[in-house]
Amino acid sequence: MLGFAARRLAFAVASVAAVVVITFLLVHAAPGEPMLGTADRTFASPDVIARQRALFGLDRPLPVQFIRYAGNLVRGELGTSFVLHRPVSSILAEALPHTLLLGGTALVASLLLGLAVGALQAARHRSRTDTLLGAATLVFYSVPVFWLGLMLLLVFGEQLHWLPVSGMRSAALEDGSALARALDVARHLVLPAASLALVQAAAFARFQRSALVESLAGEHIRAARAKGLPERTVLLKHALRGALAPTITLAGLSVPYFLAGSVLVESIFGWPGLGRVAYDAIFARDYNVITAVALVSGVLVAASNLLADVAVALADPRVRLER
Amino acid sequence: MLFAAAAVLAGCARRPATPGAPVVIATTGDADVLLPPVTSVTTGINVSDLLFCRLAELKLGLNTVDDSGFRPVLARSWDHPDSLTIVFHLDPRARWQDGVPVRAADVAYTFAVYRDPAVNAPLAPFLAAIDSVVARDSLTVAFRFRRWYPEQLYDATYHMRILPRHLLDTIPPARLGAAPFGRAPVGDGPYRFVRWTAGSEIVLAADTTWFLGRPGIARLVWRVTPELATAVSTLLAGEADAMEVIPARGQLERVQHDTTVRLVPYPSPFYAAIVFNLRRPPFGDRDVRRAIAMAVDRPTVVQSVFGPFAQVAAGATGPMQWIWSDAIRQLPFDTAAAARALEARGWRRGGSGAWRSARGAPLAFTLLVPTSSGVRQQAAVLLQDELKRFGVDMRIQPLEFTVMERRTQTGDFDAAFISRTIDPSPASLLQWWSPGASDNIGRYADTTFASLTSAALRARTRAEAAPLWREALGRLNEEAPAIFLFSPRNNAAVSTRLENVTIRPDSWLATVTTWRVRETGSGARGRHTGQP
Amino acid sequence: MSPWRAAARRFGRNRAAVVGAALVGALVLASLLGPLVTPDPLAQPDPVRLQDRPPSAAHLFGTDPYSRDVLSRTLSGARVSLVVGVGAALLAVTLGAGVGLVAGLAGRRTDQLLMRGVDVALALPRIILLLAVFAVWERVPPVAVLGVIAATGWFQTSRIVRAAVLSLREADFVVAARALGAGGAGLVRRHLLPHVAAPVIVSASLDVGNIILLEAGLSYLGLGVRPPTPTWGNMIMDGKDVLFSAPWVALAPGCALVLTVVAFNLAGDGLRDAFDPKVA
Amino acid sequence: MSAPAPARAPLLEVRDLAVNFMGFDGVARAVDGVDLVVGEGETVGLVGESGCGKSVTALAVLRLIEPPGHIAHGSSVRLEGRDLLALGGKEIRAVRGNHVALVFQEPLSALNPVLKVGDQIAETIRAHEAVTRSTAHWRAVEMLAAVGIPDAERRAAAYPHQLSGGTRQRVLLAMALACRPKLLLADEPTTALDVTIQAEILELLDDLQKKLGMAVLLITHNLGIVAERTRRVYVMYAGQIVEEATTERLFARPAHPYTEGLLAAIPRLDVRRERLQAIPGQVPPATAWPPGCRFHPRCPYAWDKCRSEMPPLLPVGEGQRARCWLVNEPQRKGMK
Repeated sequence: MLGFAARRLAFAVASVAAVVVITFLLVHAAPGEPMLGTADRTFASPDVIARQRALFGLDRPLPVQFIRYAGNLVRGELGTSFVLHRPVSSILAEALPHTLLLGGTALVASLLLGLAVGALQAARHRSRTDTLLGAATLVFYSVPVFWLGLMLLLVFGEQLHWLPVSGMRSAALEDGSALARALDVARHLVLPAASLALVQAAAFARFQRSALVESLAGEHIRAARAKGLPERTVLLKHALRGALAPTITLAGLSVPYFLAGSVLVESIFGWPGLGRVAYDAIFARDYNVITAVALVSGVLVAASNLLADVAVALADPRVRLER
Repeated sequence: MLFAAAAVLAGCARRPATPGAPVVIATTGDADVLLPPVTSVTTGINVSDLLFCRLAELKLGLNTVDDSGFRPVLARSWDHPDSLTIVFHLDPRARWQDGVPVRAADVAYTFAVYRDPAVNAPLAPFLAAIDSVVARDSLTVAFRFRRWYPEQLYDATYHMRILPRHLLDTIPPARLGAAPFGRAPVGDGPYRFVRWTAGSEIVLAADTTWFLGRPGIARLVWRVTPELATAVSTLLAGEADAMEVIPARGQLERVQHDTTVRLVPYPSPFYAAIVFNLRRPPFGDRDVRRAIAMAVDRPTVVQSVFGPFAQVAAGATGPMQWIWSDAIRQLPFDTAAAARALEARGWRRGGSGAWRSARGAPLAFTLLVPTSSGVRQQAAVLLQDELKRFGVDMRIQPLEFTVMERRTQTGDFDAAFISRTIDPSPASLLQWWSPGASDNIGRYADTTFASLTSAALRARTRAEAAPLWREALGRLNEEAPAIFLFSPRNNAAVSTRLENVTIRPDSWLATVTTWRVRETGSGARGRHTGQP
Repeated sequence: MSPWRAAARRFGRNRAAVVGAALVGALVLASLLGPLVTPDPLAQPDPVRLQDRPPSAAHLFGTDPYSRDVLSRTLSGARVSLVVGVGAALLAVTLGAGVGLVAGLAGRRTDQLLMRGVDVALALPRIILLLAVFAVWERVPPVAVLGVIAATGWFQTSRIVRAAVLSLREADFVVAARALGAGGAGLVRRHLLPHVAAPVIVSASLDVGNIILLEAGLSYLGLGVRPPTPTWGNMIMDGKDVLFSAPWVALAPGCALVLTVVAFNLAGDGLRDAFDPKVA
Repeated sequence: MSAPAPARAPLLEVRDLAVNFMGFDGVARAVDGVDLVVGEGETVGLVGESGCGKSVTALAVLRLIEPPGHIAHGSSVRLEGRDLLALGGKEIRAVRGNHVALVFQEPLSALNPVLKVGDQIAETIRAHEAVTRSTAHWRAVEMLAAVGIPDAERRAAAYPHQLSGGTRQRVLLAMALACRPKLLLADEPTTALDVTIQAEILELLDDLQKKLGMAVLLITHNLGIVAERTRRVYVMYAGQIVEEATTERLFARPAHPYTEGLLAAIPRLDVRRERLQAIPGQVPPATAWPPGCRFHPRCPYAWDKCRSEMPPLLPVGEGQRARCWLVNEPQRKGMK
């Protein structure tokens, strides 16, 4: 068990390191320049830009830049944003919780919805319900998340005015009660979270359905029925638990999806999270921010895979006790 | 399930239409840092402009030459003891928002910060003519210039916003931009800083004790909505009240159809042009440049891309500048004249109608267009079409903004579709068109233009200077180092609940202290109450 | 009946799978023939006023803000999606199968090295890396997009193939073939490839849809295959700016995307069930 | 008709049971008109090769056939006279595991891998009797002890994969017997086990049967097991009963050529033979039963009539019946 954990941890560290090295090399070796102090001021003189390059050490050879960066990283310093003039760590510290709120909500919602739909389909295997839900999940599974976001925005934001079209909270509510503010954030959360969740819920449902169908075809399910257990117990206690472990693994593996989705969806809905930071940084060539976002994503992905392993072990005694 | 939740949440928290409700400004981009010497994005500039004051402000006319074009702010008055000195007398009522009075030492410190290479302020080059800034006593500060010129007052006041020395002088200049001050600044302006949620909103509150009078709007909120269409939607839905400029025709038309938001047009500080690289053949030849320029039907292109929302550029200036005039000499759209000019230089039309030089080389070039600009890409396609019909093969190469910058700066291009944001002083156009200037990417050099502009720079009044500038711009048009294509007509969108809205073209919120919120119970605000 | 024939029969009996395969065929045809019957996707029919126009008889799906015909651009955009989707899936599978075979057949040390590498690679956030790659590259030809997507998408396949090879290595018929002197390439070609082919084909076909979505996401951000080459992703990007005033601009490419991915997923599901009939 | 009378009043009475599976290749008639009777406390064998429909028959008794399979109209399954096929969902569940229990052949797959074995037994008890959780647990432990598992208290907390094959089968038995059923359907209860443990389990089954006074339908392909432990035997082939008889008589005078073949395949100590004689050919697929007698393609005695007309179960005498035209024309047996 310990050996396994150590090995697993070593992989996580190695993959995060690989992410940092690859990203660093990619962005620095690329053609083009970061937007240094120019942005909306189109009259920045070349002198100003040259001095800016020197201030950020971009005039040094790439290996020197890398060693400096790595050195800073080991000391826990992520550098300064070229564009925002801020420590990258404080940018991430501000954006990350917002993305965790959005991604976390979407993950939980998609798991609940996906498991429910998948279970319903499996319980009514080969029925009309199964077919209809199967068609629906197939379509949502095939929808590009950014397009779904745009369509939800168009219908529920612009046409029906049910929900706010952008941002994380209403400007006027700064003095409202805590509950009113929380509700306000929740309203803003619905559309972006739904965009992310519906697609992933379809993936979970498809997976859960086939896992459950396979599990339901198992002899122990027949045995459970033969014992005279009610169908609900058979489904929820016997079939679902067996099918849960692969779904948990899938949930862990879905974290990169939510990260990538946040890059697409946060911009659409003006959600001030990591995805927006990444999006802006990529287009401004804000090297330090890009690399740091990749680092954070790497850590999140590695951590979620680790977590999924632990959760699987908890759900399945065979895994838990073998190690 | 999600939709059920959506239905529950829908419509429970609509914005109340109380008089004290903030005025919300929709913006597509967040600020970078709220420190005037360092900030370089629109929202950062707009917000910090309301937090920090200048010594004096331009009046609405944007007359940069005469002292009468300015009104006092931090400086109660100023005088010119000699041709190289301006002495400012500070208003003793001016206070930093932490209670410390604004003093001459702050002004001297500010000048040092702007000029410090470690701070690397983008505006530093504009202060090059100022030799020193010295505090004579606590309320008197003297600017010493290296040479005499009429726009001394403009340069002394326009580029710098005064900073609080007592809060900043312990920070090393190189770290000023990254210091916490830029995230929670203390200023001396009509508004004070309340809160900034990155990527989301910036909140300012009126300083009710401001020495020049309490601002009309109690609270200003900048709300970041990255997508333009969505930002416009927040305006139409009453979630936002104003937007600096609506840069796309489709969105403008949406606002036009709405009764709760109106468009406020103002002259734009912007022009777009196709700059030729004179180092590369055939653009070294003035007549070829002129021929290509005359082969382009600019009004049709502009009408086609913008409809009524832009005008043909009269030259290397924008409608905002006082030198702008339709009377500036421009090349006509005249393909026959263009053809004659080319033939005179030995070019011949081939079988397909394409021009070939005496050596048989086709008249062809590549135009760089930034991917960031949809309208320029549209216009480029139309130009390509027009030039093709005339017999010129123009290829379009879309490039990412920074890559295009680098290629134009290093001279690696045939022609580039650039845009320029000008400031109120016509002197600023020299950095692009005078020989040897840093941003003269096409390497245009003409002694006639140079002597005309230097005469214009020495003129003591606007009335004297304007004809000289216009003559210089006419010369530039005739030389055709570029095709000056369009200037958009800027339109701010403002809620009808805002009154007394005036806009100074170079800085749209410069007069926001005089804007008012109409006090009605619940006017048009609750228009979209959103019943499911 | 050979397992291949049996699989083909099962596929043929699966109505959804046949519909998916037919849709895929129709899309390929439409993308090839479409440009012959619709206006040039790059040309503006009306240079006097560039404008998005609602669907009409002249422009069945309307025009985009540049006055370009949305229908012809949608058909033309199918090519990028299909080429990148199918091409990258095939390339990735080939790469993965190659590495998997090497790992499975080569010595323990090579195997360990390769698989540790694959473990780490699988933990990389692929999409963030792709964003970084394409954001810093300028003009990217579709082939390069295809290559990069494939280069970051073969890891899972290599694992599947390696596992299949390892299990087959000890199988009687392989041992027998070896004993009879078959070795190296012959062994791989005659005995191993046919057996690992099924899972590989299934994983490739299920990957096509995902890759199409991936490419569309990149294009939507303005990365990867860039304008003016029409892709469904960059068409949706154009449509986003006029979403509320001209929703048809984003609607057509979006529906085309969904339809295409649905078609590939249907066909992929069908292939999986055909090769592996125990779950249905 | 001189059907063999069961020793006591019939506990289970299956009449004309047919189970069909819908498939791509058409309808598979897995069970096709089976009649079967088990008396109270009686042990009856159901014998046949795999694929003959014997397991499906057992599942059909408890209505555990899942789509795409279904029990055909006109079938009847009566338990103590009650038509199980007419019961509602709740009522049939009250029968399952309570009055009639099923023991599966593969204990590892029949037990839920992620639940403790004690809990799996306890949940059966709690499904049928209003007892507390702790009572159920206590009874489960008792049951485990009753099936001869040492240290039952600790083993109750084990997961299936932690137990040996024999122990798992004992657990399965304990689970089946937890509610003291009147009838146990034992489907190949020992196939997965090695020979010594097989014997132990069967002994245990005998013991428990006597103790609890229940009836057992022992389903197996192994005639050896049947010989030792049953009073009567049904032989199944291709979805039909092809022969029924008392065990003694079946072994002494098999009337159906198929039974004959099965008997010839048993290794016997008393008869020395060159080699075991297996029945040539394979069981045909259930979607395409041959016309006439379903056994005729493999039958050494088949003649024209066998190929065209399906024989009914013909009485042979003394409670023996066989589905074979030879019963009427025994002389033909010698012709080949």
